[in-house]
Amino acid sequence: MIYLDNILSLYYFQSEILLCLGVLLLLIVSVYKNPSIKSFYIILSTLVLSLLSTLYLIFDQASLSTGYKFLFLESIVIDPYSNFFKVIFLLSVLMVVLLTYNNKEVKREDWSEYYCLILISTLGMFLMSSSLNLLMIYLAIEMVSIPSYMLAGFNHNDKASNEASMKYVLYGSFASGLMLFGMSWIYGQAGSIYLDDIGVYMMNSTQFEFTSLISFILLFVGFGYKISSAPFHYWVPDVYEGSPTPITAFFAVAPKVAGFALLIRFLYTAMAQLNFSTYSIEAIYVDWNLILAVLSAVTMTIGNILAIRQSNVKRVLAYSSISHVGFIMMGFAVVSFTAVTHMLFYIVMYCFMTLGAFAILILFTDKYSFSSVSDWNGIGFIHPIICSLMVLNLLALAGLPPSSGFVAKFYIFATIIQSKTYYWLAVVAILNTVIALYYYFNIARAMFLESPSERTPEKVDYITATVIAITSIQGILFYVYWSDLYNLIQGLF
Amino acid sequence: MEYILVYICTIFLLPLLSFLLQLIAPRSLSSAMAYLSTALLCLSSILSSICLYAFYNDSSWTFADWGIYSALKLIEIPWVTLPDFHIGFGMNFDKLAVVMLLVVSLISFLVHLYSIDYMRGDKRFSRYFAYLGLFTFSMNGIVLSNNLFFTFIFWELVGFSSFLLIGFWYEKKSAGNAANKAFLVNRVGDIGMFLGIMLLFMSTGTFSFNGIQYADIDNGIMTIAGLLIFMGAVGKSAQVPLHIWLPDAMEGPTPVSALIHAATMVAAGVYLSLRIFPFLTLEALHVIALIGATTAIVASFIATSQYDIKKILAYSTVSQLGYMVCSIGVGAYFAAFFHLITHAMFKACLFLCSGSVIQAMHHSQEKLHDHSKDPQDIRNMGGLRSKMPITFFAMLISTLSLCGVPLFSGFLSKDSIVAGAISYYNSFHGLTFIIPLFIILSAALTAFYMFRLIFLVFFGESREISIYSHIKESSYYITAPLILLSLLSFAFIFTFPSFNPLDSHGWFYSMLSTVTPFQTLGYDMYKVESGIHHAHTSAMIISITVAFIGFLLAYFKYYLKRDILSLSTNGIYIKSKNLFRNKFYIDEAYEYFIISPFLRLSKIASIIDWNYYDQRFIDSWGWITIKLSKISSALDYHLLDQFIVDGLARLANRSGKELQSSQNGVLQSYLFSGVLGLIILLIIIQQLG
Amino acid sequence: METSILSLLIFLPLLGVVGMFIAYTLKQDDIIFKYIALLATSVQLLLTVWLYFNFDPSVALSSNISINPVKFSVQVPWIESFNIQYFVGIDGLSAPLVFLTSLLMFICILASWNISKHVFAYFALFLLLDTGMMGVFLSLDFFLFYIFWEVMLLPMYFLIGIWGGPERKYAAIKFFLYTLFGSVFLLLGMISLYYYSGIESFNLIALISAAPSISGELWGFQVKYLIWIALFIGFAIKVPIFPFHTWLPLAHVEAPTSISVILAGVLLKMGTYGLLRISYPLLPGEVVAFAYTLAILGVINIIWGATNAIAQKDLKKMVAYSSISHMGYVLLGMAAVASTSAAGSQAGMNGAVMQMFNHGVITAMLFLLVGMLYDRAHHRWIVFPEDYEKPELAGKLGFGGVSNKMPIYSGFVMVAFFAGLGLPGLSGFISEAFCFIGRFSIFKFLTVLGTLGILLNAVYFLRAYQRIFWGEEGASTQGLSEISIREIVILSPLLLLVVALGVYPAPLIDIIQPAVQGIIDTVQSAL
Amino acid sequence: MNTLESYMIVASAVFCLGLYNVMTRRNAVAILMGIELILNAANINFIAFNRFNGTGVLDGHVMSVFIIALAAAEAAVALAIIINLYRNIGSVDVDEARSLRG
Repeated sequence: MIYLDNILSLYYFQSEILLCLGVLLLLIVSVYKNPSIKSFYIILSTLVLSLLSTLYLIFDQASLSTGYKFLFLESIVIDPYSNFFKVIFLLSVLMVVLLTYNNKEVKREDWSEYYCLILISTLGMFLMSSSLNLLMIYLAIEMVSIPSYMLAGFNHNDKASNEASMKYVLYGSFASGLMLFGMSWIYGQAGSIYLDDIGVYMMNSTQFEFTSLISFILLFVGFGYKISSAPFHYWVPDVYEGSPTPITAFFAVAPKVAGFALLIRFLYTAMAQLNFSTYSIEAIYVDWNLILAVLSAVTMTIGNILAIRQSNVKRVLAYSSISHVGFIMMGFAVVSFTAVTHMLFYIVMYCFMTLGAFAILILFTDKYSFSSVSDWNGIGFIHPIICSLMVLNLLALAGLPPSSGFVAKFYIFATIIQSKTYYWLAVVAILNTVIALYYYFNIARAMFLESPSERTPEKVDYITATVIAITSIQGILFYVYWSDLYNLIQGLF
Repeated sequence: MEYILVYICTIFLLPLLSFLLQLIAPRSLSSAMAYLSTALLCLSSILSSICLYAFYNDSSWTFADWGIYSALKLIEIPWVTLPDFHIGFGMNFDKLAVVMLLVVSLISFLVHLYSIDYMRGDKRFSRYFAYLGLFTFSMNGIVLSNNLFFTFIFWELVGFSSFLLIGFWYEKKSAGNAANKAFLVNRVGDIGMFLGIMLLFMSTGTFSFNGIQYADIDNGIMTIAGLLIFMGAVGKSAQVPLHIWLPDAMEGPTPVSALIHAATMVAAGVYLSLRIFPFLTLEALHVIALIGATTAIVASFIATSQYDIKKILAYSTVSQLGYMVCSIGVGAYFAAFFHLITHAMFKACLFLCSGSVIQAMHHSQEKLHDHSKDPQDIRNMGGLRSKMPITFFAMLISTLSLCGVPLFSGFLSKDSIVAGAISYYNSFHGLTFIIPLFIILSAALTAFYMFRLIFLVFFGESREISIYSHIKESSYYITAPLILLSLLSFAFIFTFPSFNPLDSHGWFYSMLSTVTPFQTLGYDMYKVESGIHHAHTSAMIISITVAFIGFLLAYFKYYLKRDILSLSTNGIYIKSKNLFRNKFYIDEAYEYFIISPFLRLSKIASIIDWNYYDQRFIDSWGWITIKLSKISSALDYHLLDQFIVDGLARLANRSGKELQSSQNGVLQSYLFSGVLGLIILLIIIQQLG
Repeated sequence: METSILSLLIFLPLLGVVGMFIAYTLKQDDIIFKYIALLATSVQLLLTVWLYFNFDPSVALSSNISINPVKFSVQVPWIESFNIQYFVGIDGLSAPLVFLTSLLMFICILASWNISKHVFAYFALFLLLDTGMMGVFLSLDFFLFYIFWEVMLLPMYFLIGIWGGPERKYAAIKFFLYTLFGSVFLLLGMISLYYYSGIESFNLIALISAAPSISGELWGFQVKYLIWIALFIGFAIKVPIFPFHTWLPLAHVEAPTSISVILAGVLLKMGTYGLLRISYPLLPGEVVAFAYTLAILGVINIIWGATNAIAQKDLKKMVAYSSISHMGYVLLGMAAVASTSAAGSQAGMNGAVMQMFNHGVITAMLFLLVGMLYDRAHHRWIVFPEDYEKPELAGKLGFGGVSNKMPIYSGFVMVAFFAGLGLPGLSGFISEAFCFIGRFSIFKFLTVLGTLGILLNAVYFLRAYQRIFWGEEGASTQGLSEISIREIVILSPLLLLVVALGVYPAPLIDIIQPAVQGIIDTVQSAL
Repeated sequence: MNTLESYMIVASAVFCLGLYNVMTRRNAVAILMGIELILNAANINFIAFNRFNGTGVLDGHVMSVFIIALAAAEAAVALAIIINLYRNIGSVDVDEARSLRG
């Protein structure tokens, strides 16, 4: 364990600093006459640079004895876990940025501030993945949320977008308020805002305390709203539908993942006692695994059942993202390192397949202004290759071979069954898989089985095509061979 | 004597050869092919007579010291070989088989010959001969097979070829129906037979006749198994209650009826019973005797009131088969087999005669271009004696033989059966008197309806002058078999060198007796035999007298046209006549009680399966679950796993609607339900934690 | 060759797909796709024939032998972290089905030669399907097995959904959901085996020895029993066993001819194959405990399938129900494994495996024939209903007297029908008889019930034959023309198989017997 | 009178008021104010806990300072959005804004 003071910390804080620089540059650029292309290149280079620096840090750490750096008086940790998430954030944000290049929903003249906001929330996610005390957690969450509110309402004059942002901001700040109240109580009991102190306090608190339960629940409201788990998922569909599609893609992936990063860290440091020498869990406080098991069942079921009745594809994907959150949360039912590994694996796959689906959705929304499923009729034989890739992504989302989604689901099921408890959760989950298939394949049906409506095939630009290719091909890639990725994730802690 | 072996295989395979040749032959060669297969069958019948001769000459009445016989027994082609389960096709070449073989190939040959002319000009000429070949082949298979499994296989094949031949003129709907009926009714019997075979196999571990015969099995099982296998015989030999298919089977060409439905295939049932006779128990034999006797009497009653010439012969066949079965039942084993052979000859002859008559009628109608009259209805005939003498004499001879008139083959076999029945009564007394009663009564009836036929067809003056005028004798292809077969219906063919073939010195009896174990499960054959000896004279007298009575009745009623005792006005007489004409309403009963209910059932089943089970059932479950899900939304998902996919989908869809209302776009309600969820969560955890 | 042939068998169709894709990008003419597909399948067929001659049936994979057991088998680690292997092998149980698959694929490619709609997609999906089926029959690693098992769903969905009949969309999604519902249970069972068996491996051979030692309870049941149930549901839906059968008639009727052929000929067999390959050796105790239920289900399948078939007006639907009924025989035979008499169990099990093969051939023939009739008459009503959706055909009469118009065709149909109703001398009989004999040795009464099926099968086949091929010529018969040379070429190998195996089944039995014996020994060790 | 309990009671009271406000008011700005109340309840708690059973460290105070700052930021964004909403639908009643649903 290496504790660093503020100055020394800056070295390990370099990727975040790069992001900050990017933000500043973008702000500066925004005063120029037409900043669009410039700002695009700026954010691109910023992301790439900070990705490089993160990778550099990873390998640098690997050379050092231990992977843990505690920066800024233990409020932030730089460890393989957080670095891993940072890479995910950067990659997915990169994808989103590339997707917006040829997209008309976000006007070119607004690019500078748009990218600015995205960068800020990326920075927030970085902090979410690596913060160690309640203050930092709160700051990080807000840092992600506030730009998201603005992004949701990015098209000022679009009613839907505006309404979405209104709902988002009110719901979000309400949730964070509740979370803060919970935090205050936890602080009151533990007398400290540091997660490990809280953990220690929890360990010593002998009898089951209702207050600590309440405060945990209140705290969970904040996290739950970020990862959009039931019963705090209500904002998701409206916001996703309202906001511009690339931003929806962004919401669907990055903040959720950040939320999970934070939740996992919080639960495993403050709410459970680990033993890193034997890689085992000593104790769990306030039975959060049970709570989350119930919540995951509810979440995935609500998400799936509601998705069936949707006609708007964006909404379908929104609900499907909710149900996927439910699936990921299955991992919380079992408290073990394998469980975490499998959750992270699922999260990675989820990012890729959701991005893939959204990429294609963005493409078609842009070219043919699709909204409802019936618009997709017969598109399959106009863009055969892209639509086959879409089918691949749908398979992945439904969790069937041949796709990476199946592997992810397989691991989650494996987690449950390995624990030899919570079989009911497994049963609920498999039934949900069946339901899910139905609405995913509504889209496939529309694409290939319905009679084609006459359309003039549009040209697909190269950037979008590349993104689609990258995000979709992994569906096969990680299906054929995923061993190394698995080992990498296993090595994180 | 090794050549015997070669001969047997040749006899066995020649019909198959003819079948294959006919299949591949081009249409242009069809007539030549017909001659060819006739020649093949001729060859095989010659060979089989040589085999028979070899047996006959064999001084020691058994082949025990005769290497070739055991050699033949040893031939077994392995067919299916599992570690503990083995089936092979072996030949059971004993005297029973060789005699049967001769009968089959001889009659088959004659029918081939006959058909060349009879079927000339039919558009499926070569197909017809192919089917005949297939039939003969599988019949030989039944005769030769040494185990029950292969017997069953050929059994089914025989049924199949008979199906093909009955439905040969399938443009007629009636033909198609008859074919299906025959196949299905036979299937019913075959199921029983198959079950019996399985039962025997499970209790003895073998399929072969010898193996089963010498295995010691519990009497009860043996009875059941025996009766089950006999069910097969009931099906094939058209015994009550499965006799319904045989009269309809007359839809096929007449030579086919002669070959399959009079001489050989229907006799296969009897042959099978003879084969399994050694291990039939006493109880089984009682049942068999009863069934046989009932069949004999019922069929002959029906025959008295039919007008279709072939139907009459068909019912007489049924009743004669009843005779044979009954005589097996009463233990007169050899009598049964003997009657099988004699019956094969004269009944084939009768059918071929009827065929020649029908053809004559048909041709004359052709000339007149009027097809209003049914050429098979005896009411349209009459006085044909002078027009077609050969046919008449052949028919007369075989009729006499059928009625059991002395000097004709029928006399020997029939009266030995009667004797057997009587001796059976003597040994068991009590209710068993109905067996001889039925037998004798049906003997009288036989004489009656046969002479009714003769008088109506050949005597008196014709009722259809126009048709009558164009009638003429058939060609030699047709008459030659008639002559030969009628010769074979004379007694002396069977009786040289020693007079009565049925006493223990008669060649026939001794020939068979060597292959029959005298000590069967049920019977002491010595007892039966001696009983027959004693009953012999009385049986002779009785059968002759009853036959004569029957003849007299027919003579008065149909030749002199006298209304004896003014019967025709008698109410009971009329009623019973209707009953007989409608065949005791058996077909109707089947139709009413079994077939139509089942078809209705199957319709209902299909509706249940699709409209209800697949579509409704699921709906209802979906509906129920919506109600449940309203009660508690979080915890009833376990129920889902009882559901079928549709149900899942519908359910999901419905509850989607329910939940959708919560997503009503009002922010307040979102916040509120968030907090509500929080509280619910707390409560749940309070319960669980 | 020795080591690569199985992988070649599996991935050859994929190569074909790749080739097609290249041709597609080169904007080639449609015909080229057909030829590529034909090439791939014919090479595959040749390979299987080669396999048949160089194949040593004496080793049974099921018997408890070393991990790398037989000729041709390949075992390489795939995902070390989860101990998943690429493990393929062939034994007497899978060999006939592999042969059947490649033969039927070849035939179906020929049969679907006049496809004109989206040719590339059709044949590509078809070959993908081929890969899936081959994989299922050849893989000896449960994970691998499951993956191939699921891979088949997708092509099937599109093949039914795009090229199917009027109800095709409903049929496709129904088939998909139904089978998925089954296979998720399969997934649960698979993972449970992995963890409960204690060896943390999917290797089926290794599991044979490990799985029986599974202990533990869940919801008051033996875990082993629950695993069996889960696997059973998964396989039962494919077979399909009675309560799960309703997807079959719909899918078969809506699917295009060659798809129905594959569905009925191969896919149904995968259910029973899965039971024999996985459930039987791994959970012998449960098999014995479950045998009676299996027998009952078998009888229900036979009777229910046949009873429904009798009522059908649509010939294809009738054939579909008939295959439900025929799969019942397989279940009968499989139930006989618990029989105490050695002869009985052997007869039953061998009969079951034979029936899998024979029914594959026969039903393929039936569906092909129905398809040919449909191509000519554009309907396939046995009895023509008044309420027929096509108005221009309404009121018209149905078939009748077809055998005058198409003698060769009706000859084929007669053979197929009589093979279907189990006529001796044709392949159907011997396997059905064996199933009965085997089952009779243990469940007397149920067998007596089951024999009713012999009669019922005869009833609907004969009725259909009489109505369509006999009698006076119906209105629909007028336009019919005799089948072409191509169609005869398609049919004759199947006909040959039916007759040859009916007359002398030994070649088939000698292959399957040792493998089946292995299974029997494993299961009966739990008796 | 100067005990932790009293402060906690006050905080809880404020929290409940805020909650009630958020639940009941239709006016977006009012809802925002309710949220502010909740945040302030949290602030009170932090200060009180820090004062009574805190160690020497001023975590609670720091926390509350940050909360105040962020609340301001959040309010700014929220108000901007609400104004925009008013410009679009001519009202700040959240029930008016229900075009996204289902």
